Amino acid sequence: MPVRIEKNKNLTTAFLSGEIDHHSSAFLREEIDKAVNVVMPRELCLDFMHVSFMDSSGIGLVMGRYKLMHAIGGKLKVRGVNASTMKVMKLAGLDLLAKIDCKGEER
Amino acid sequence: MPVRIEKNKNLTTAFLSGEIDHHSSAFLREEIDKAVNVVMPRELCLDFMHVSFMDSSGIGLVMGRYKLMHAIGGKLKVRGVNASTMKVMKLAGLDLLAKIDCKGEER
Amino acid sequence: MKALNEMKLTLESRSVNEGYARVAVSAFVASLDPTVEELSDIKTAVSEAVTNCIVHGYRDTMGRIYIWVGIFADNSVKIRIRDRGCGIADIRQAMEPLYTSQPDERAGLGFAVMQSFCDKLTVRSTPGKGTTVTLLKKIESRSQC
Amino acid sequence: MKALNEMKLTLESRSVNEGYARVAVSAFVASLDPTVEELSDIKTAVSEAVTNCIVHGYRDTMGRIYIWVGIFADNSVKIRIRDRGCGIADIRQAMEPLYTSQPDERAGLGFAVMQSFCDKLTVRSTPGKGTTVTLLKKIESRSQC
Ligand SMILES: Nc1ncnc2c1ncn2[C@@H]1O[C@H](COP(=O)(O)OP(=O)(O)O)[C@@H](O)[C@H]1O
Ligand SMILES: Nc1ncnc2c1ncn2[C@@H]1O[C@H](COP(=O)(O)OP(=O)(O)O)[C@@H](O)[C@H]1O
Repeated sequence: MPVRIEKNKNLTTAFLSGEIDHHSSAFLREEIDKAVNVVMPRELCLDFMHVSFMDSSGIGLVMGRYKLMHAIGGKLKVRGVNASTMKVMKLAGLDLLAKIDCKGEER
Repeated sequence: MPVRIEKNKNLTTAFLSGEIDHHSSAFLREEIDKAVNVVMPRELCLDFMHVSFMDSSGIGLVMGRYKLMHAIGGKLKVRGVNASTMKVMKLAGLDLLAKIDCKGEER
Repeated sequence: MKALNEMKLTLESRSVNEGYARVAVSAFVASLDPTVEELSDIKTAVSEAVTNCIVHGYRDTMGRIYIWVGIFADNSVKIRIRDRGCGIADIRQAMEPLYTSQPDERAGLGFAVMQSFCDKLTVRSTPGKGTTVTLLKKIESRSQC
Repeated sequence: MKALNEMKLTLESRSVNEGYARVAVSAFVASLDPTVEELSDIKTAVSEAVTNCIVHGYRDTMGRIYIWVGIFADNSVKIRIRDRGCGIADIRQAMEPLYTSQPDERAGLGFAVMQSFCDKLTVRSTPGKGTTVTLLKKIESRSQC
């Protein structure tokens, strides 16, 4: 479960890939928070384009990043979410917290 | 494990696909023999292009078709065999019985 | 009703096995020819149940996770996931959406996901003895369509 | 040597489970990052051993197949496949290439394939009690290259 992070003051993007579960999410959380704490971006984007699976462990990941961005006065965006991951996010009401773009919606 | 058979007096070709094991080979044997007994072709070609797996059950399949073609005075050709299937065929000495073309070799 | 086919799988409570459990169960269920969505529902529910054995049931200890899968003639799958861990004292509370005993790490939505992604969820638990989660999912037979 | 990770799988002796056993074992071994060839060797050897339980061990009866897989720190995999079927009276003869007790259907190459596709093959059997086949395969760690 690798992650590539494009750091930028205006918009920092974390390109997630593979499967997000309890096993992989601790590492992701750490990597993203490290980057955010250094850059302090105005907006953080979590890119799910190459995420093939996510269970409720991923909810904690998104929720935690929402709180972190809120704490530093920034915004969170989620994009490239596939149908099954969207189902999990909706169940958690994440669509009420952050802007979520589904796969195919974004250019 | 479906099979499509192109029936022709000169050359009858069985396009195998999927995984060849004990579970799937009985059906394949039946279908091919039915066609051969009707057409009585001069040559039978077993096309492995879309076979992803084969164990020693497949050896029986090829060997049996070799004997059948021999009995009706025809020839057997095997083509489109991938590396791992070739390994199994070589272990059985099938390359000494029939002409075997590997994947990529044939046009 | 007797299962048409069944399997039993025992895994250790290592987090690396969460992904394996998903693959092993969904590959077994594949013979019912489920849709992509049905298969992904099953993977997600299994992932929640197995993760709970590791994260809650055995917590900082190592134990075994017992998985049983049965496929039935009415095109349904029954999946039983069992641990011999700490157990749950108050099942009703545990199953409430957003309730979690580990608020720093977990969202408290595992049971909610299992419930909404399956047709039936049963939880049995004895404190100190362990927990058994049973998931039932009907597969819409595509050949019937 | 203790396994880094291990799993136990019990299947019924239905031929449809031959394919499932291959998937279940190879997905478990995938954590060692084997090459495509190594993985396909393992699949083939497992397929032979499981097929033998079904075709020979249980023949026209139904029984259970017990699979154990262990992954070791030296990057090797041990796979044990066991049935409680009829057993083998003469193991030496059974292991000879081209020997088969069912010449109409089988090629007599199952053990030969297991032997040449794995690094070690052990067969233990008691007539009337069952047969245990143990396969050992070393995985060349690609990270060491
Ligand atoms: N297998 C288990 N063993 C012990 N406790 C469990 C088990 N599964 C669930 N629980 C308890 O139920 C609570 C709710 O579980 P769940 O809805 O999956 O949320 P989460 O896993 O995010 O905490 C857990 O926080 C835990 O206290
Ligand atoms: N699990 C088993 N139980 C009983 N007999 C077995 C078992 N495995 C192998 N045998 C015996 O050993 C013989 C050789 O096996 P093998 O080399 O796999 O060839 P094949 O399966 O093609 O017959 C079989 O024909 C059978 O008589």
